Amino acid sequence: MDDTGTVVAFYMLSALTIVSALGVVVVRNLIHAVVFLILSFVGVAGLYITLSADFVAVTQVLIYAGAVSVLILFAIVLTPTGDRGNQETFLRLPALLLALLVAFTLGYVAIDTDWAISDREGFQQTASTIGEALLDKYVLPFEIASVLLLVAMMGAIVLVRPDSAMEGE
Amino acid sequence: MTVRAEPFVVNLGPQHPSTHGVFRLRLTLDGERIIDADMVMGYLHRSMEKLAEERTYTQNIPFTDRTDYLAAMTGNLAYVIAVEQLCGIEPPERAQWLRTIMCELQRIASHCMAVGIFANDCGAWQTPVMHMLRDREKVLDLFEMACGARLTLNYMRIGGVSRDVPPEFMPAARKLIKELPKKLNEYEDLLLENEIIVERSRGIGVLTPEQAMANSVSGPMLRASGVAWDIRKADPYAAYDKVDFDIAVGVHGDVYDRFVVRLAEMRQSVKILEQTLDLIPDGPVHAQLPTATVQPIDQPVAPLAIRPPVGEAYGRIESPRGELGFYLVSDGSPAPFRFHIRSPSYINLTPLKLMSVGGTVADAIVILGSVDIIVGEVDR
Amino acid sequence: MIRLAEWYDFRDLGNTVGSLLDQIRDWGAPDWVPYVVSGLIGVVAILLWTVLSVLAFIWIERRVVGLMQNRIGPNRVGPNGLLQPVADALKLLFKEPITTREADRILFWLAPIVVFVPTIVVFAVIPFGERMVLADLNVGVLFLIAVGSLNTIAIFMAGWSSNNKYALIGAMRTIAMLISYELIQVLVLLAAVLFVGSMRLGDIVAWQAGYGVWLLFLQPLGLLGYIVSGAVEMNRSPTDIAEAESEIVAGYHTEYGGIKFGFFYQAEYLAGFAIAAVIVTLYMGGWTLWGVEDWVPGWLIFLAKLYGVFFIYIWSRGTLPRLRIDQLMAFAWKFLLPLSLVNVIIIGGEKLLWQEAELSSGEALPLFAVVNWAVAVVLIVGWAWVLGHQRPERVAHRAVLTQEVGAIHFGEPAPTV
Amino acid sequence: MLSNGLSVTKIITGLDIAHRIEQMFPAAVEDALPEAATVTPAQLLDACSFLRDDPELKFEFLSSLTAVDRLEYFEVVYHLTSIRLNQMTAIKVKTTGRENPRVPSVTPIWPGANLQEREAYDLMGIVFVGHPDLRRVFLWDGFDGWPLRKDYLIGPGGRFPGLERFPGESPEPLGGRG
Repeated sequence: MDDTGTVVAFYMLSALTIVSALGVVVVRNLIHAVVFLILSFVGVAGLYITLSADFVAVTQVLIYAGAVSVLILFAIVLTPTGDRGNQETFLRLPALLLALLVAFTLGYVAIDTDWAISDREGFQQTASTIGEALLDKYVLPFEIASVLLLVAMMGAIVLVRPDSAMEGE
Repeated sequence: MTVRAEPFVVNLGPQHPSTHGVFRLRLTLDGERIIDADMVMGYLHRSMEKLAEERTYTQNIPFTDRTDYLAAMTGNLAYVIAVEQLCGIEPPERAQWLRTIMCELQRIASHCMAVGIFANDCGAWQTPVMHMLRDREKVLDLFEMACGARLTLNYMRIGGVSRDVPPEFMPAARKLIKELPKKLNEYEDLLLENEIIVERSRGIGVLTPEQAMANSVSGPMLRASGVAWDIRKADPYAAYDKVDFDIAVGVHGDVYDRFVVRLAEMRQSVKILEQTLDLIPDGPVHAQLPTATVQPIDQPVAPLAIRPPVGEAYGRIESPRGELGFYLVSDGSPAPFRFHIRSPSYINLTPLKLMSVGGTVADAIVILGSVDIIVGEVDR
Repeated sequence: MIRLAEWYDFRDLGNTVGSLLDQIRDWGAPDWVPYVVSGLIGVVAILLWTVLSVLAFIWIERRVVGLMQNRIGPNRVGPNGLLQPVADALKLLFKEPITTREADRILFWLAPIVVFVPTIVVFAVIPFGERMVLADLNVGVLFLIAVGSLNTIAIFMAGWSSNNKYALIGAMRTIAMLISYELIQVLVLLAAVLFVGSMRLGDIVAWQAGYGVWLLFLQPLGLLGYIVSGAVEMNRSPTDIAEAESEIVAGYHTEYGGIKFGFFYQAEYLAGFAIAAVIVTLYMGGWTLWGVEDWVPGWLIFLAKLYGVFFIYIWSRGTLPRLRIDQLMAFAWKFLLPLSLVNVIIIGGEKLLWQEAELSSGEALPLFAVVNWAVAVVLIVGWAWVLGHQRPERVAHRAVLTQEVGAIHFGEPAPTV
Repeated sequence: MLSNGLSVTKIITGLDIAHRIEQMFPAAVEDALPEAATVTPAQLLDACSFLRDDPELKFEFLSSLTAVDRLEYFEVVYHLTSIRLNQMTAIKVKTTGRENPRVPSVTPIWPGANLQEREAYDLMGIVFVGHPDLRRVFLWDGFDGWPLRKDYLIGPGGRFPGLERFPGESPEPLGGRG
């Protein structure tokens, strides 16, 4: 039963993810595109669940569907020309080519690789395992990523800071 | 580089929960900041000034109920005072005291609404206004006793008041003013120190005294800006020269002070009422009118048919909203040649743009609430 | 500590359902049948409960607020107006579902449905009783936050698709608010999870029952942060900024009518119940009550606590005015955020102390409770003072009384209250 | 001063105020009656600044501004109050004829005239030169006519609207416009 359920769920979620990802590219209305993007994120979260990665799945929903997409919405609404939607651009063909190239590469790698099946048990507590990995084994990359994000945040603040505030202080 | 949102225009009104009627405010916004405010009025314009030119002086009294419909007594009084100035009529003593009583009751009722609705505009979900309506109802009960109506009272007459109050009026009024201070304490406890109201209204919509005077702002708004100007004190009419009361004045000129001044004025009104109920003399309530010039053929002398001499008069009183003035020009005919209402609601709106630009939408609502407009009086 | 009980042990309805499932297994049904049946029972039970509770609380709220506002409230439909919510629901059902011409039709129709889903999904992880939980996830607490964040999207969809300026302002306000307060929520829940050591809601309840102490006594700052951010999330005064009636008419659902509005309305109540349920579970011991749950059904205890917490929100709605959006954001970023951070640090330190110093729970927990309450009081008062709470220009005052006509008192010190 | 020490507003009559204005601007006063002094439109702004700024007058508060249709001409009436000195006066300005009445705007002196002048323009059709935002205020843009003028919607037989005598009163004129 378990296998069938997982397989059915996998195909449904994959279909959802791929269709909504296509929707992001195809639809003209930017807001609709973001809604599709959110749907695609949720689909990916579902895929994580089928992999028993519950922590990652919930984090995916929290960070991507709940926060990142909201920031995108914010950006669209606050941009004066935000309501113009997806326009035709001359970059259409190069983008298509690039996308096909990436898809081909990924597909080739996926098919060509000899995937090993792990024989160890699934994690009972994924959260604590991830936490230990991040703060123990991979603490340096983790810290570097945090510093990078901090720098990016400060850069953004400096960029959007009104000129008057700089003069005033 | 400054990030700016696209300026966009929001219409507050004419149908909007907190424009106090059919008033429309066009706000140009940058995000939530107001960069321009434009008032659009006239949705309730009933052309009263033109209508009044077609009616006799007495027939015009009901119009004055329907300008400021939350303070009909003061509207009546301002008009009859202007006509009395025009004709040189002196109302009898008891009528003067009754006018004082009625005006102060009306002030309490009107300020109840003003403060309650202001709290509503701050977002207090109906609770303060419901409590205040309870006390306003009691005042309206008194009015019903005195003249049979609750809202459009039509109580004042040229040369006095329409009739004396019934004997049960005075005990009822005494009972009311005895319990009012307790209610006022309650309101002050609920609202005055309310952290959110203080935060929402302090430093918002500030008018300096110079700005307030230059913009012809009057009433609690002018007093909130620190100017001790109250026509009851400065130019006493009715019996205000015989009672003791203080002018309540704010010191910051912001929305909070307007609200504080209104609460303090309710207390002063109670103080005035306590004195008037003790001091009111007996006697007639209506002066004999100079009806000699009026001789309708085939009819007995109509006592209220007034034909004032040629001339003009500007009668003004302190209505709950400010200086309510009536400018009348008579050409000797039974109808006013020109009937102009100097309505405080309308003129207090003059500095609205000055006050609200730079604030947020939420501020604009609170500022509009603090002006305490009655659209019937704005549009007339 | 799972009680093996008979099906008629209604102290935990999970027993009844469990017996039923065993019965099904005995009939020889395949494995997935009891699995699906238990899911269906849970879903139906939750839906039924939420709908009934919402209907009841519409009536209760209106009557209670009526009492607070010294008026009667609905009293015409049915005895004491009890059927008023039913009448309201029927009215909403029969109303024409108007879609404005310039609206984005798809999103406009989708939004009420989308707003409904996350609010009701929250209840899947809430333990109503020991065995009465639909899906006791490992990451329950995180799930709560994640699902709560999806609300934002639905509200934005509603506001944007209405093509109405009030709705758009309301949507923008909602997003700005929710993003800020989600942070607070994460931090205060982090402190709770850190101390208990599990993200599973059942474990948190069991922890509180095991030590006989509610987290409310140990983490007052966390409770404060969660109550406030909960109020923000459920859009009730003093934080009903997104649908501020006196400013932007009804915010994001200005253009909605009929049953579409009904969905928003119900979702709002459900969000309220969800917040109350989380507060009860995390901070007030869930379905346990120091042994009383052995005699009284735990789910009744849970519901009583939940309604009690929800009553606080009704009360605040009937009492408080509304904050301005920038003030609410300042409250989040300048006040609650530093406090929650300090809270996390203190709680972390205490957890460490407890483990390293090998204190017994009888020694550690009372000590932590006293320390945390003292710290909370000091921090709240002190931080408010630092932020200028008592600055003269922010203190309430009274009017100056004068007899002198024409004098100008602007800028004088005013008599304080 | 009243007997109990209360003040009353001192009314500065039109004659007095005319005298004061004439001392400063000899040609400014057209006419003076006890009710109000009539100022020439050309020197209205000078006279008003003087009234506002003079330390003995200090009329910084424009109580009321309105227009009256006097059939041959229009007049604009300004009621002024001095809050600090508690006194009051009135001045007027006459337009020449009924066609295209123009009066300088006093908004630079009293910003409070803004809405009141708009109202007078809206209902009486008086153009206030120099007003920052002279638009219709109560009536909609494009409204035909100026409704408070006496000749707006003249009745049959050239009758002006208005009540000339009481109903049933003798038809002989008793004064007034009849």
